[in-house]
Amino acid sequence: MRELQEEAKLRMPWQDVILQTSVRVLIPFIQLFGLYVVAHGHYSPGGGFQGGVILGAAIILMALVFGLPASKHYISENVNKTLSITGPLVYCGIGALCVLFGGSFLDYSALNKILPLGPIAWRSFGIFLVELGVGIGVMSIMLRIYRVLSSAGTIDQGL
Amino acid sequence: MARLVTFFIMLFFWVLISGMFDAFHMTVGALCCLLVTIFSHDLLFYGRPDLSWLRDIGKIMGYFPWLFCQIFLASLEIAYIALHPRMLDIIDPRLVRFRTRLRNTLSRVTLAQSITLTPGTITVNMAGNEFTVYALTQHAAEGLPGEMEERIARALEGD
Amino acid sequence: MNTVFLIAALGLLVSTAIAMVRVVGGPTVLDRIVGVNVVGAQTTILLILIGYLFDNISMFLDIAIAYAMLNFILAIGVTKFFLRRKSARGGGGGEEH
Amino acid sequence: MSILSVIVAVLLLLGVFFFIIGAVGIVRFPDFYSRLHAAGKCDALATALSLMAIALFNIRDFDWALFQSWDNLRVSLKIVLIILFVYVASPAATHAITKAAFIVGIEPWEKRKRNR
Repeated sequence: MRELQEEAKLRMPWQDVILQTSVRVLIPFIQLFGLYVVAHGHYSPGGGFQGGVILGAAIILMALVFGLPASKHYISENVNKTLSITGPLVYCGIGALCVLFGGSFLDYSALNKILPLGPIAWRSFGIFLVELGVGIGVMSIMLRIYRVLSSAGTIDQGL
Repeated sequence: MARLVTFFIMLFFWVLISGMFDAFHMTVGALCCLLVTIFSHDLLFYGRPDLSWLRDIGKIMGYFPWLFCQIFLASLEIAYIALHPRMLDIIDPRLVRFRTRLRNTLSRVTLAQSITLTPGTITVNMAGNEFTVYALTQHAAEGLPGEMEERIARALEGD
Repeated sequence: MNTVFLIAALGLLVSTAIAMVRVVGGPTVLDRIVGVNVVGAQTTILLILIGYLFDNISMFLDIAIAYAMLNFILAIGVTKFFLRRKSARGGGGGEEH
Repeated sequence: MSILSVIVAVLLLLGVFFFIIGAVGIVRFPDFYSRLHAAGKCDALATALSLMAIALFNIRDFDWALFQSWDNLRVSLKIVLIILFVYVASPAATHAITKAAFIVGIEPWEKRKRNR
């Protein structure tokens, strides 16, 4: 019993082959499900925030199982920063664009003047774009919070 | 090649979970599948860029019903133990170590997961080809690795 | 058929209540994790049954899938956190607490 | 009441029965590792049985000849996907918890300790 414990500790307790193989198969499906929740926000429960949480959770799962360096190889800090700026920017940009074209903030039917699809189609499409922005923002900021908290500020090793 | 296969698997999955076939949702779906493919194709087919997994999936489908049957029988045994008034006399927990003759990682992980799924035994550690298994009763400990290993070897390694 | 679903949902609630004993009174943190995991698995089924009772299956199914996924991630995350905290306390050397 | 309803009811109640067994197991078993036996596995089986029952019930008015009501079939396949997900994820989580307990050093209950 005792030496078995020592042996289990010695052989990289963080790197577990069983867990890694299972998670490797699961992550693409979790990501696709997160994207599905973002894309179908106006028909089913969910939307930008929930889908963003699932997308972020997929990458957090990766960071938990493969270690933080591997997840940094997957989405680097710079890309993450860019994404976390892009998300709110898309949201505010759509809103501001509506103001520019003569509507009120986030009044998507004003966008009809860019490309005449009809106000109803633009409302649906505008909600989708805004939710995309929210999703990207939530994903990257969740990932950022996890990275900072799990490594006590220095983003190198992680949990 | 791996990218193409991943894309079509993801597309199938998207059609299954989405259920909306208008042009907008299919376009979004194709874009999402492309995104997941670009990011995660090396996760799903790590180290196996050829098509050998297709044959494996077909073979492992024949293994699942047997596994499910085993799980059901063993669960009944656990139910008997859990509801027995003098439970402490029946159970006899012990650690078992054994070596497997399975060669590649995927089949070893399949064996480990099957052992964990079968009630009465849990895989504690897997280092190389050496398994450490925690068995609840003597009867469960004697049944290791036994027929399960043979079936996995037949399904995944073709011998 | 609704009656059967109702009975099954009530049975699930009973088993959730039993599993909660382990969550509340588990001697170690890992016991509580196991309890929470069991409660999560039961909640997945309960959500789908509620979906049938409310005649809105496709909506509750999405919630159930998300719940199952987050349940899995929660188990692994809490386990890793506990492992790290315990090893840091048990004589890790120069690591900060 | 067709034969399908009976099968669905039996599968569903069997699943709930195994859920209750798992819950009773994690309360009654003496140590951490044997609690995992009850928790991780009875739950996987119970989830599979209940979800199978629901998937079967969902295609009750599916017409195989005309291939109508595609939506019901899709929902059933989605439920099958949950089963597959649970069967990959649940043992992995159980294994992670077991290994963590093993490394932290929770002592297993042994028979001879009690006899001493």
